[in-house]
Amino acid sequence: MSLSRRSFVIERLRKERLLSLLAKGHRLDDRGLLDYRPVKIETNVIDKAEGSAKVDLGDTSVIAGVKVELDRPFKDTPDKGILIVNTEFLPFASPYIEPGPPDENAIELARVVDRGIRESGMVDLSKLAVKPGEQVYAIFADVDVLNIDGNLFDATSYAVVSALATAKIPEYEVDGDGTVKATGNIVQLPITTIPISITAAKIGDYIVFDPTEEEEAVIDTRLTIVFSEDNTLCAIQKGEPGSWTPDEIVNLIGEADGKAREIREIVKRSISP
Amino acid sequence: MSLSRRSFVIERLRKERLLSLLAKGHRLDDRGLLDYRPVKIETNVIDKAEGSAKVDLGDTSVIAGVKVELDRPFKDTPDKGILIVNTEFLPFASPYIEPGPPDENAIELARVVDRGIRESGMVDLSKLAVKPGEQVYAIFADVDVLNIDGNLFDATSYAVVSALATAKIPEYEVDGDGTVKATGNIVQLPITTIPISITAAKIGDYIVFDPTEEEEAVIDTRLTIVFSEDNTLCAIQKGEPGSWTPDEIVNLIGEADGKAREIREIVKRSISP
Amino acid sequence: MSLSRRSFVIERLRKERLLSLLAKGHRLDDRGLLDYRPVKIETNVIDKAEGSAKVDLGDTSVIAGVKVELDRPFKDTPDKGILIVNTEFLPFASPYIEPGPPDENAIELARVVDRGIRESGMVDLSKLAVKPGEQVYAIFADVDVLNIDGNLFDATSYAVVSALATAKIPEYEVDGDGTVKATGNIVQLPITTIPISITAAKIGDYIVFDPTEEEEAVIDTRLTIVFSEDNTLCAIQKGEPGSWTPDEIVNLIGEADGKAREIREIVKRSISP
Amino acid sequence: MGKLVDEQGRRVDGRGLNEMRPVKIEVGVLKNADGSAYIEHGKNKIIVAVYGPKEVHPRHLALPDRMFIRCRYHMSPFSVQERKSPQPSRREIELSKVIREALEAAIMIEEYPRTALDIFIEVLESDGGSRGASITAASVALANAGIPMRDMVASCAVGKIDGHIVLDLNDQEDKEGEVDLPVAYMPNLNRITLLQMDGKLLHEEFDRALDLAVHGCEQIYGIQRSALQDYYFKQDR
Amino acid sequence: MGKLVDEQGRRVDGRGLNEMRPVKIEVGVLKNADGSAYIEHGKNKIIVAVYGPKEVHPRHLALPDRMFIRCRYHMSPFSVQERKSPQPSRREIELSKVIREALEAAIMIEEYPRTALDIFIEVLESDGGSRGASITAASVALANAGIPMRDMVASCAVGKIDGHIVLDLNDQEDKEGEVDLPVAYMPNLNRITLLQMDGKLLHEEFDRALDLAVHGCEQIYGIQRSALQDYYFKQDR
Amino acid sequence: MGKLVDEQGRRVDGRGLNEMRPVKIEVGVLKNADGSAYIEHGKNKIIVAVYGPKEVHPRHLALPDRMFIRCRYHMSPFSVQERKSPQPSRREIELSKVIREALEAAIMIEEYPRTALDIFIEVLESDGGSRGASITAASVALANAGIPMRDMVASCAVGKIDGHIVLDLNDQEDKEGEVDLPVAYMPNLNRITLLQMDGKLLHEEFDRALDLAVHGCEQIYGIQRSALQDYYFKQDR
Repeated sequence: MSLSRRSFVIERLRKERLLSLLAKGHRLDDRGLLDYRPVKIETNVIDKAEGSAKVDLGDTSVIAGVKVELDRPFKDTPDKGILIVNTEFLPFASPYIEPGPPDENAIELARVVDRGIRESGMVDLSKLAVKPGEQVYAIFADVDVLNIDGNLFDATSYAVVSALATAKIPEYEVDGDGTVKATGNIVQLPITTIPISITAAKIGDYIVFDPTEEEEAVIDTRLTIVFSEDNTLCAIQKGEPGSWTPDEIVNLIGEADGKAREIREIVKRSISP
Repeated sequence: MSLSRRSFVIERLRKERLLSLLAKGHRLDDRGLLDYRPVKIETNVIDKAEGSAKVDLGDTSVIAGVKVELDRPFKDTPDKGILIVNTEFLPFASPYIEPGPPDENAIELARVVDRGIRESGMVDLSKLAVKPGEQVYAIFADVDVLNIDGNLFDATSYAVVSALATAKIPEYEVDGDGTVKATGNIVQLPITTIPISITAAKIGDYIVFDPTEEEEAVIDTRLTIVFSEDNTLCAIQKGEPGSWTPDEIVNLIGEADGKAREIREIVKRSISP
Repeated sequence: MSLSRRSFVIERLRKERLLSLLAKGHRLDDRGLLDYRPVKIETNVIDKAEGSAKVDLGDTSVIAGVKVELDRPFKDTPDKGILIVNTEFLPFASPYIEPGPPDENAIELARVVDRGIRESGMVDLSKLAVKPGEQVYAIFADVDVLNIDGNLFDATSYAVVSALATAKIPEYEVDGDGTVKATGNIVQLPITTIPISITAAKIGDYIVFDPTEEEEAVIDTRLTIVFSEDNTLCAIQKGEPGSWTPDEIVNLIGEADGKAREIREIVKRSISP
Repeated sequence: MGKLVDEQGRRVDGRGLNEMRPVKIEVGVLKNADGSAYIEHGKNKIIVAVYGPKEVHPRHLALPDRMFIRCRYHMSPFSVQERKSPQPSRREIELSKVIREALEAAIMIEEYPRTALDIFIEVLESDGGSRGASITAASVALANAGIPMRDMVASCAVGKIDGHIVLDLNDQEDKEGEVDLPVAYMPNLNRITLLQMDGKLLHEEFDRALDLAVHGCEQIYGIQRSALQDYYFKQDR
Repeated sequence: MGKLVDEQGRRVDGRGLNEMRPVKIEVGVLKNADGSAYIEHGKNKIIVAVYGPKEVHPRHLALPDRMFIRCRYHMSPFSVQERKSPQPSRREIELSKVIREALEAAIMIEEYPRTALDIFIEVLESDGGSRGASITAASVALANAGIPMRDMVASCAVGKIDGHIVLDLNDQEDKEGEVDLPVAYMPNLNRITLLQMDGKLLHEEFDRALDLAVHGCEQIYGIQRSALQDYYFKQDR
Repeated sequence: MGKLVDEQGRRVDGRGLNEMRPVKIEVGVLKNADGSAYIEHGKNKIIVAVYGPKEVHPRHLALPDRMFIRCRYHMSPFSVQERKSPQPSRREIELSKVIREALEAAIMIEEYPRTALDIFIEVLESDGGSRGASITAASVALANAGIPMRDMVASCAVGKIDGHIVLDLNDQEDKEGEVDLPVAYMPNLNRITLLQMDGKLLHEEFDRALDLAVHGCEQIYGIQRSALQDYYFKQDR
């Protein structure tokens, strides 16, 4: 599925209106420039998935499901489990979606969400090699984008993080004779941290957090930053044509860090048993 | 290959003409409403296939070829052979065919024909596990649709049934040390019954059997019923928009059962050695 | 990638102009009818490839890279290595290229170049079965077409021949216990001959060698002949609609043989260490 | 293979032979779609959304005398026991076709010539009878989108397990039972718009099964109506 | 590898060196196509059908000064020893191109500008020389469709086996022999429209082989003419 | 894992922490393209070619207020240690997007409404930092094609290896190091047009790294200018 383009005249009028609002410190939905929309997270929504979470970020709605299989490890990481993030824009998620395989937007989304989680070390993949070199856990985190109203990066990241953090997987052990078998126990994934993605957008000279679809249609540029719990940045992705000064970026990261701490509390509350 | 659409004005005129004929108990080709066109079956037409049959149902013409290989069984049926039906609308079969992979019509055709044969138990797949869990017969029944003049479901079903019933396959056995090898004998497939597909269509208030292409272009709805030899129905598929009352269906099945017995005699005669 | 079509009016005017030149024994670039453009070959241009060569034939420019892996042999040649030639028209090679997988032109190009090399016996594949039936060398010769100005068959053939002739591959041996391992030595491929491809085109009644893009746009027909070093022809491919008399072909092969000997000297000089 | 029906006529999940699993329908669950519905039928969890009537792209697909209806039935990778590839399978392509035909029978397609209507079905979690639940929910989503219809289409399956004709097969019954017979039905018009069967039935068994299916669809129709009433009257919009 | 030619110059199927396999052509075998032909050449069984001249879709492919010719050479899954995937292979794509070019040389493409012609070739059973048999049959199908042509195109292969130049290789000779050299030829115009070769030939051998191929094509031409005459005169239509 | 930085602050290839690999740019290397450049940055060998401004096909993709820019970043099968399939990978699709966005920021797209511009990047040999080298060369190719730009875009990466923030990672450092942080920068406008990161950095480390990247880009800019001057003035055209 891919996103097609929209009307340009309407975009231009909307941008003017938005800029005049921003000049007064307002947004179209009355939020402050650095406010997030309400974040609503429901976990364990799909019984057949080992982990799952539905995230509503305003009217943006995504659902992540985690499936776990045993598989051969990748050649270059024989002693690590496998984590694969895949996203699909469901065709009903927006009137602007075109049929077909994931386009560059869906692929970028999946890869950026994957990097934030992978680089934070959230899931300790080195603990997921059941029989190193031969059988490891392969974790598929599939995301269905249900309704698009902007800021898919953050909503998708929160959904995958929540689904992984609440997943329950079968435990395996290696027999004396080297065969892999289920112990019958159900265990949690080895989770070490809760990474939080924060996305900002620049419209004219204004910077806003958590842009809606209406805002994204007119933004100049975007920056997504993922924060780990140990005071580090673990992934960044600039998006859209448009540019940032180095100073803007340095300042923005400071602001975003604070916001990440707020959101992390919401996520943690939602995933606690 | 897929079928594209045709002229609507012509369809409407044709439907009016057809309805006035049906009111008098006639069809465009002078058949009675419940008559089939001549069924012509030739078997063993392709030397390189283990089984083959060409079926002409009026001007509808299809050819089925059966190839047999050894393969690993499906995970959930380790002690059964594999049967796969695949259909291709050859691009010359009709002026309305568009290039490309099998479309929904070709896929539905293959799946409905497959279901009728599979559910009837025609081929006893439990006898086709050469070495259960490891090596089983995989039977590919590929169908080329050569010329389209309506009622592909029945023509295709008769062709696959005839090709399977007359197929000759190499016999395999398992050695003392567990290796699978050919005995050198050529044997028949384990055939238990001859399922017969009957297709009816409703045009206005009239029900006809074995619709031609001209009739299919204007029918309201269609029903394909597959009968096994033991007085059972083994598959049904309603097709096309349009609808049936429950009573219509119950009555139709009675009529179709009689017709199936007639056609089964024709098929049996064609496949007897 | 595929080539799209060009303007017809311009083609017709160009053909008239070209024919009047040919009548005087000239071509658009001042060559004689049977002259080749300068052939420039650079080898070992890609460090990460086991062999590589960039060929410029006038403004036609291609680069071939050879990668070597161990792989299972093909079923019907268990005691031979594998050679696969693949060509890609890079999208910048011409303004007339359309995006997508290799089209019939790229596939024909790869297959004709492959046949010339394979049938000449240039690479002795029987010496490339490290462990017959189990592990053999698989040689991938990938060609990027960088800039198209006619006669891709010859340019591509020279590039693949030069890359193969200069490739250095790791040597493997089979242990006492049957495992395949690298000896640490780097060796040459077993090269037995240098096949040379010669391409002629007919425009009206004139025959030219090494046609440019401008000429190819208006030719009637084409003939590519590959010569081995032992006075044999080893591959032929007629191309384009249009036709040859048997006598034209017999005469042409005589002329082309002489030209092949000239070009072979250039290739040999370029690949000598 | 366990026994699917015990001596008391109880099924593996405790239901009687003619008893339906719990069904819950929510209307208008997606913001962007023109109409939508969410259904839980047993463990099936399915979202259906409708876009249209709208312009047809590419234009040559437009039909001069009626609406052009497209339908996609799709299963999420996590909807089944073993992860499913997101590419549409042959089964999904066939079901998209028969579901579209089952719904088209009810839609007044002649009222919107040269327009298109998209019906998107996403199975988030799959249990026995997902095609029926999809049709049931799609019919509600069409109503929510304001598409004029001759009747609602209600759908459920019947089947044969351990020799009994029963209503509404769950996953285990579907896999281990003898016959699956999904039906879609327009209750006010008394018309069947989808009928498929696989497995073996005597004629007399088929007649009973069809009758039971029609009764099941009538129950489903009641649930569809309640869901729409709750949405339009309780929410007062 | 058995010997392909014995001391008496007999080949594995009993033929002499310059002897063709039996060839049988039927005209007008498909109802829907504008023209069609069925050929059995040795064990090759091939249907060719032609649609056209007709409108070009999409329109931008139309050629202002001539007919646009498309050709598909395709092998059925059951046509070969090991089942073939229905997806077109690289070999099928190349053969579609060279066959199209071999036929286009004979078609009066300039008489139908802005139209399209489709030539569809289906190999139901494959033996050595299937491309030649396809061209032979396609030429007859084009005549059956009433497409104006400068000449018939007749085609067969020659080859080298056990050191002998021979006519019309069968499957075994093709696989185990040294050279395969398919030729297509317009007999009245004395012009070659397809020429391919793989394997090694001395110049003198090539000249002899080409000469033998031309004679083979002339025989094929006779069979094409008889088939058309039988169809048009005996059937009196 | 070997140590990537020794006691003297030397890296595996002998460079200092803030030292760039050798960079060589050639302008106008392809005849058919409207503009082109070839770059060797370390062992990266990359050709970039530009076609445009030109008509948009299909037309509905044309933008009424600006140029429509397409970008393809592609790696040759032989460009990496293990042969790469020619089909574009998910990584190549993402890089095509971020590179396009990094360049579009500099192009005066509003000057050519309803036109298209194609930027084709082919990585013939790949080392660490291929996306940066691609952007650097693409910017030169755009200049060579005469596309009006607000500024050049220069690009390189910084990273963290063995705890040190260093400039311009090579292949080994990229694979075995802790952080990769590619940056594209418009030197005259002081603006960042590409920024990606993976790996973990403290805020203070990030600030230093970004600063080092900007300095690296300024060096690259000097090389871009020299290459263009050499081409336009020394070659006198």
